[in-house]
Amino acid sequence: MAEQLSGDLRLVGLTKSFEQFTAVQPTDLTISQGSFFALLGPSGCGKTTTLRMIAGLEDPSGGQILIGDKDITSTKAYQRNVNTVFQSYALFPHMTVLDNVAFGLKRRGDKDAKRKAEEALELVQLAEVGRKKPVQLSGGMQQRVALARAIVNRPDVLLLDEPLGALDLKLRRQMQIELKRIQSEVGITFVHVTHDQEEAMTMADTIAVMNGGRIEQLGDPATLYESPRSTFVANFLGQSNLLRATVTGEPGSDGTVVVRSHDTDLEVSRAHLPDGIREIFLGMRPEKLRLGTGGGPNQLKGTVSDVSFTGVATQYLVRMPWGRELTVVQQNDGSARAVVGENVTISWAAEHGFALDAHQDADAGVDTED
Amino acid sequence: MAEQLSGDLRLVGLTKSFEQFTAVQPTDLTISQGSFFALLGPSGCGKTTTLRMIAGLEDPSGGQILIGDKDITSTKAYQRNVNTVFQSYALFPHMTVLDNVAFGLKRRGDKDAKRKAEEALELVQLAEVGRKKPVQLSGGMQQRVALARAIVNRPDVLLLDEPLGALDLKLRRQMQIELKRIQSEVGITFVHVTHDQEEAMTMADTIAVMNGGRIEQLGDPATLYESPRSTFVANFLGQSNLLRATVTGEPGSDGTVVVRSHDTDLEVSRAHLPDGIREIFLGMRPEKLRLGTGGGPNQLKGTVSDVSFTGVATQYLVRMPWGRELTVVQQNDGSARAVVGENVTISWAAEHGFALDAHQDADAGVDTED
Amino acid sequence: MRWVKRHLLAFAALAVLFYMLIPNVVVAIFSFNKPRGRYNYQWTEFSTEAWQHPCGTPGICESLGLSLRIGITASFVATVLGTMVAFALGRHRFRGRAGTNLLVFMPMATPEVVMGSSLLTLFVMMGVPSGSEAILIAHIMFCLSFVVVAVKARVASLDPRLEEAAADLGANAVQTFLRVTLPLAAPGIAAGALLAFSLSFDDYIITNFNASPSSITFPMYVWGASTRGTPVQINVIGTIMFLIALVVVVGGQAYSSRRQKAA
Amino acid sequence: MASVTGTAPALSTGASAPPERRRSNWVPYALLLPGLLWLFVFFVVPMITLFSQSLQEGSIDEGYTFTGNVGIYAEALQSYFPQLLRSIGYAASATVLALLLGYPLAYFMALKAGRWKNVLLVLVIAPFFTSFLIRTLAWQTILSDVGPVTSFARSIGLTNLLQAVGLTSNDNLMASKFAVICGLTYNFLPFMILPLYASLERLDPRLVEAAGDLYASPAQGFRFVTWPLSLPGVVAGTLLTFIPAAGDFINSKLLGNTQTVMIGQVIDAQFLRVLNYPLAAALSFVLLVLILALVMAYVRKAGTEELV
Amino acid sequence: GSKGRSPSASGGTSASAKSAQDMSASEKLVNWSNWPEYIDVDDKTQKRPTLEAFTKQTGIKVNYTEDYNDNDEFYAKVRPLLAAGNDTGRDVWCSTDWMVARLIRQGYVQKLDLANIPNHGNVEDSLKNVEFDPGRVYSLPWQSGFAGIAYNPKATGGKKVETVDQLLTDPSLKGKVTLLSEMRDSVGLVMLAMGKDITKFTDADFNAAIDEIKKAKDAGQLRGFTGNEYTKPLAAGDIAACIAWTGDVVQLQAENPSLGYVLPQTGCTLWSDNFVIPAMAKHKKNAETLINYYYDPKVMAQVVDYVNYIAPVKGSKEVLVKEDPSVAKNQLIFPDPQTLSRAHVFRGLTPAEETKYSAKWAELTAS
Ligand SMILES: Nc1ncnc2c1ncn2[C@@H]1O[C@H](COP(=O)(O)OP(=O)(O)OP(=O)(O)O)[C@@H](O)[C@H]1O
Ligand SMILES: Nc1ncnc2c1ncn2[C@@H]1O[C@H](COP(=O)(O)OP(=O)(O)OP(=O)(O)O)[C@@H](O)[C@H]1O
Ligand SMILES: NCCCCNCCCN
Ligand SMILES: [Mg+2]
Ligand SMILES: [Mg+2]
Repeated sequence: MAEQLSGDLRLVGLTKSFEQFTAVQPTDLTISQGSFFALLGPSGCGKTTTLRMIAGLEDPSGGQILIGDKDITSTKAYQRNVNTVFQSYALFPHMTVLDNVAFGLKRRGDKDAKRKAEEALELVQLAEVGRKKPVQLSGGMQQRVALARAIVNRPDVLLLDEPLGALDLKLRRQMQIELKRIQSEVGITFVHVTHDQEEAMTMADTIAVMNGGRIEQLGDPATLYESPRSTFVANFLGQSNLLRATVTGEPGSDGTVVVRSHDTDLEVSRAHLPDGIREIFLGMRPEKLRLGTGGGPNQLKGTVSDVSFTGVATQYLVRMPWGRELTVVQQNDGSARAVVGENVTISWAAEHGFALDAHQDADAGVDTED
Repeated sequence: MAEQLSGDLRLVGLTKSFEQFTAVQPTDLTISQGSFFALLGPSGCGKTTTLRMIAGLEDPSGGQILIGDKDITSTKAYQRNVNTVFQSYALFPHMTVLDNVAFGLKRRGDKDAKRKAEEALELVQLAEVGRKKPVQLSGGMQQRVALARAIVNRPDVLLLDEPLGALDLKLRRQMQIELKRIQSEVGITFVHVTHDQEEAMTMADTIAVMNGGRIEQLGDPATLYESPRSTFVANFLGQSNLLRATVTGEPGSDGTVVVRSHDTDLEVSRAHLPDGIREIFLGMRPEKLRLGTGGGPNQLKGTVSDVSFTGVATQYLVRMPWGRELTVVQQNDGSARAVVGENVTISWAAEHGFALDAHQDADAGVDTED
Repeated sequence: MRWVKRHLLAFAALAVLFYMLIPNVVVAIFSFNKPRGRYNYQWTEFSTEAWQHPCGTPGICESLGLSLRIGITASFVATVLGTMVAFALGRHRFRGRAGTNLLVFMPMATPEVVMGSSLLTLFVMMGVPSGSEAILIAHIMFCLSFVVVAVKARVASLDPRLEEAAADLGANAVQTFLRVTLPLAAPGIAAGALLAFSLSFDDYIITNFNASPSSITFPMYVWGASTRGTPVQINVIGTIMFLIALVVVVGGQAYSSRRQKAA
Repeated sequence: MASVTGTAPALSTGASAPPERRRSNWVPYALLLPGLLWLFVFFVVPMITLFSQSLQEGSIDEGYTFTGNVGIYAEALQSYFPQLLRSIGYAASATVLALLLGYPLAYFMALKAGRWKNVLLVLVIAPFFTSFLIRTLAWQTILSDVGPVTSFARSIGLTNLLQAVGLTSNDNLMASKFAVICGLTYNFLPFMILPLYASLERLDPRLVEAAGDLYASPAQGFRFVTWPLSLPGVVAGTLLTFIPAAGDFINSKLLGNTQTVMIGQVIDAQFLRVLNYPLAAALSFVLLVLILALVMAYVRKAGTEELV
Repeated sequence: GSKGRSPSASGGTSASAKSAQDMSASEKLVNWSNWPEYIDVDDKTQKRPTLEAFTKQTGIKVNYTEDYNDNDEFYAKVRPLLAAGNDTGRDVWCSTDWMVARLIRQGYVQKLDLANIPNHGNVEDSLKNVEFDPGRVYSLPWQSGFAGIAYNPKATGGKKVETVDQLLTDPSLKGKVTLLSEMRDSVGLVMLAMGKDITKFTDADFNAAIDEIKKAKDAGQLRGFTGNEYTKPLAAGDIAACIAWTGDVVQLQAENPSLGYVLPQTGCTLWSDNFVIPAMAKHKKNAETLINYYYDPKVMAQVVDYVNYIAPVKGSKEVLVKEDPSVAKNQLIFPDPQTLSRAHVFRGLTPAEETKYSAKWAELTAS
């Protein structure tokens, strides 16, 4: 049991159905050893279920789970070299923090459990609270204890189920940094579930966006953000402005294609346009839009309907003549600000637009609440 | 009781001590009628205590509370024309949503309670759940019920104690927009407690930053953000880079003063330098710093030690020759990105720096956890 | 075999439940017996005679009536007094908490024989005659502690912020109590009252110490009858009470779950 | 009715002190007054009377006079030590048995029964309403020497086994140690199950999963997580079973023989047959103090501070 | 009660019983406590014919309660009330001889107004002048009977049980024997079996008998000491053999003819249970009317025909010879001199003896 049969984590056709309902569609996925992998998606999309199958807390309805070459599909939870940081922390309330952390080691008969547990607490900077009970700690501290309790076992894979979900923004940012640090120090595979896209983007090497039990898109954060392949990903991972448009021209020599939207000709990179599609959504990220004409060949005119200051940046809503509002984010770097009611021109570069098949719901992934 | 003696909310020397401990230092504050006021500060700084005194749930140890000209200091909670949206929602679990909302009106013998409650539920877009029990609603819906339950009474002042604290990021942003909308529709005074600075900045007309029972600074969001008057405010409200520096020159004709930090001459607007102080912290907001020389007269060289992509922007940590890291945020507007290990120059405009008295803790407000 | 192993716990649980219910089953079966002699210990013949005349034995329904009256009165008074104490303990800080807790706990830690006999000594000394008043006093006394404990558990878990919310919404102290506190504590109070009733209705030992010939409660009647041969009617009434309890409890459950689900 | 289980936290671990209220300070006292007065007049005063009774001497015919005769306690202990010991022994056995039987049922109800939960709960509570005398008399019928149960026990050799281990004295089941302990177990089982159920129902199943995730086998998960977290229920249940069982005499009277007499039976007889009031009172106090001492020691050991 | 004195105080010898205002005229009611299975019952209707007839005849309703299961137990129940000078709620009950002696001594029972009991002269001559109540001033017998040995062959495996020795030592009866908690019957039978004379025994004789019983108890021979509640388990077979009262067993034999009953060769006890009227009884006159009613030989015959005890009323045998000859012939009900010679009356005890012996007996039976 103690042998470290480490290797990539592989899910092969993994699926899970509850009575009437399929929570996880057959999924194939390889997560390379030592990487930080994030699973992102709206509530109920099957993230926790996937994690629980990997941990052995839920029996898959089909498919296999492998670590390296070893098939662990039918191994019992307590025999798997996988640990979980639960969203609820699930710290044992009747044990001290130290006993919580030493729990896994003791179950494996590790003679050195206490010392190792103390080291793990040091790693999460909680050496001094070992004697306390979990209730005596703040949420952030509890979260770190849960982390230490999992990490101390040096599992092949560490599963983190929204471990920061209950923390407030400031503490959350701090913990994100800490998690990254710990991952790079101990070098085990992290599978991190969250529905905070910013968290996923700052932390993960690879992100999988899940929707309705399927992985909708997989890739590194920047690729996913800059080139979403569905309206769902475009809306769920950050904000997007989507304009309905029709491809009117052929690719030009500069690698751009002309599309027509609301009686305006706009350009989009050929590379960002899926083949053989004429009806598209033209998408632009808010921070790619410029107020003014300096941004590129694409220009739209509108009226500022809302300005909101967020410190680092200011967010503008600009109403288009056809009624829809576009969101523009502009860094507060000292450049001039627009005011509500002002008529402005919005512009962007052709390579910053992306095109999506228009045969889907433009609002998918916008509102994640049901 | 039903008369609407509306007016500004005024706290005069309001203070609260618990046995050994003063939770709220004597505080003077005027919140003008119909404004959206945010109370911001770290955990334990006295925000809830202040709110509870205004609501009448806590007896002040000293001072007065007035609405308009009426002194309500010794009025009982149930006699005040003030309502609260509790952080925990505190919905009555044994009543339907509609009964919850109608509760306050019924206590005042309003004949029209039911109709008004239904209207209030419509306002928060929950008309269809009136018959349900609170447990059957999601967190976001419960929060809106709590809001409706308070608003329906048309109080002079509405107190909101971290009403969004328990929501996840996406839902939170949605609710912020809704709150703003409601406030502008009903036009009553909102006093909103939060420790999410971004929330405070996007929503409030005026922000008060509290620290250790005192209001440390008061003003509109942009002023507070751009011109913090203490390291605490600088660090708590957004991020700041603070450099220890000494004023070496006299104000130049262009309105700037030269200061020296780590053997480099830097410029700062005269307007941003408090009088008569020579030892200062020179502060710059991360988004005001540019990678490259284009940003202004102030230039520092360093090495990129970390790059993190957040979608809208990228955050760089740049290590200075003297070891400290500066944070730079750059909008992902298509401009070139730096990579880890790259030697870069950081520059910023003189008017974007602010100077603080160096006789304080540079890290005050950075870590809000105790 | 694996199936058996997987359901081992269920089997164990059902076996225990069987153990708990078997006497009731036997009582119910023998309620349809038609004993040959005066003793109902051996199955002889099926008959619904006792069911048709549940009061067909002298004294039985009088004693049942007395037990019900005492049970209802005692549980009512104990519930009122106990709820007040529980509110004080669960909602207030005051000097003498520990002493109060101890005073409430002691009757639960005192064997019934001791309680019954000490009360008898006191009543005799004070010239309180034995009889239903004495029984009532005793029942209220020992039910009180159980009510306190049941209600206190509930009251302590109430969120005090709900009461603040009520005040914030313009409810004065009385309204807050009636509209918020009381309804929220109601399940605990109901549980306490139910427990008190069942304890009072079922008590033999303490009752026996303080009863007079004109105050034969149902358990005393059963005891007396057992020395001479229990009439079938006792089984009938035992079974009826069991069924009533099932209906009351199931009904309560259904009611509260329907309220919870309320469209 | 899940709420009956409210008794559970009852004797359980320290509920945090309630928040300070802004009410005037007389309110709690006003709330306490009627209830505590009742308890004082009808519990404390009789206890004092009883205690004074134990220190009197005389005879039923001549009357009793207070002499401060503490010797009676020595006499009580000396004469009835075996019965005292036996009561504790039977009560302890019944408590352990009730725990062993009650735990699986409570566990099943709380965590595995799903929608059957309420039905089971009802079935546990409903027998309360059939007089427990009737039910104990039913045991007489069930275990009757000439009944099918005893015949069956004989045929599978159970009676021989019970006789061999000294739980019965002949080839019957009734009128034996065995029958008394079974009766006690049966009678107080609901008092064990309800608090256990209440504490197990509060158990977060995710903690058990977490233990499995941390390499604890199901047995270890129970040993290190489920069991310790259900301790408040175990403590409350064992107290609610042990205390009344130790003072009970109905079971030993109806199901036992002359070798199984418990202390409650002695006290009952001394009060209600023999009329040796001082001895009866002294025995009552010995029993009370013994139970209190055991409860205190147990509660301290189990780490529960606030009793109620 | 005065300080330091128990509520039980009072007593002393020959106190006189207090009487309450007699409500007999206004409340046509009498409260009678009696032993179980001690009155005639119509097995079909569960009604009590002689009682109903009494009510019809006199208009006096009878609250008949079978709560007298054992002398000591019943005494303990009423004593606190009597001692405090309270009404016991009963107007009349039937106590065994020695208990009547105690009640008279304590002043807890009232003198009968014989003017209200014209039939009192019907009492059997042998019972007219008893040691504890010379001239029957306080009491009149209700029924007499023997204590002998009963057994259920179903439970003994067909074996007869005819001696006290068998009861106490036969291993095949281990744990299936009960004795009576009534000291005079149990100890009496054992002393007789040991060859002692229970009309004039000594401390040593008494102690020897106690030791004998204790030995049996410690050996696990005894299932229990019972009041009148032995009847059901005896009939069911849960008790194999026991000391029992005649009438009870004769009644049981009607349903279980196989039940055995013997008056041991070594001797048996003879006793009577007697009507007494307690102090403070509210319906004394009605009680006396009731006693008078039962002292009518025809009524008594009807009772005896059912309960099968020995009638204390002259002329009842004659009635039964006509109506139910089988009963009239039963030696247990109308014993001939030969049977009677086997029966003995436990001698009266001085208060000191009574205290001493009861304590010993209690220590044995109540633990
Ligand atoms: N035991 C179960 N029985 C039936 N359905 C279940 C069960 N567990 C989960 N589901 C369903 O499976 C779906 C996926 O659930 P899962 O918990 O994996 O979602 P999630 O992505 O983790 O959501 P969240 O972000 O809210 O935690 C949901 O629709 C849920 O209702
Ligand atoms: N009833 C009380 N008795 C003693 N101290 C109290 C009491 N209530 C609050 N305090 C203390 O007063 C201080 C301010 O508390 P308060 O609840 O107002 O903080 P806050 O700003 O709302 O914090 P948070 O953001 O965590 O809600 C804290 O140090 C707290 O411990
Ligand atoms: N079933 C009536 C029994 C009456 C017995 N009387 C007891 C006399 C004791 N010597
Ligand atoms: Mg989840
Ligand atoms: Mg607060």
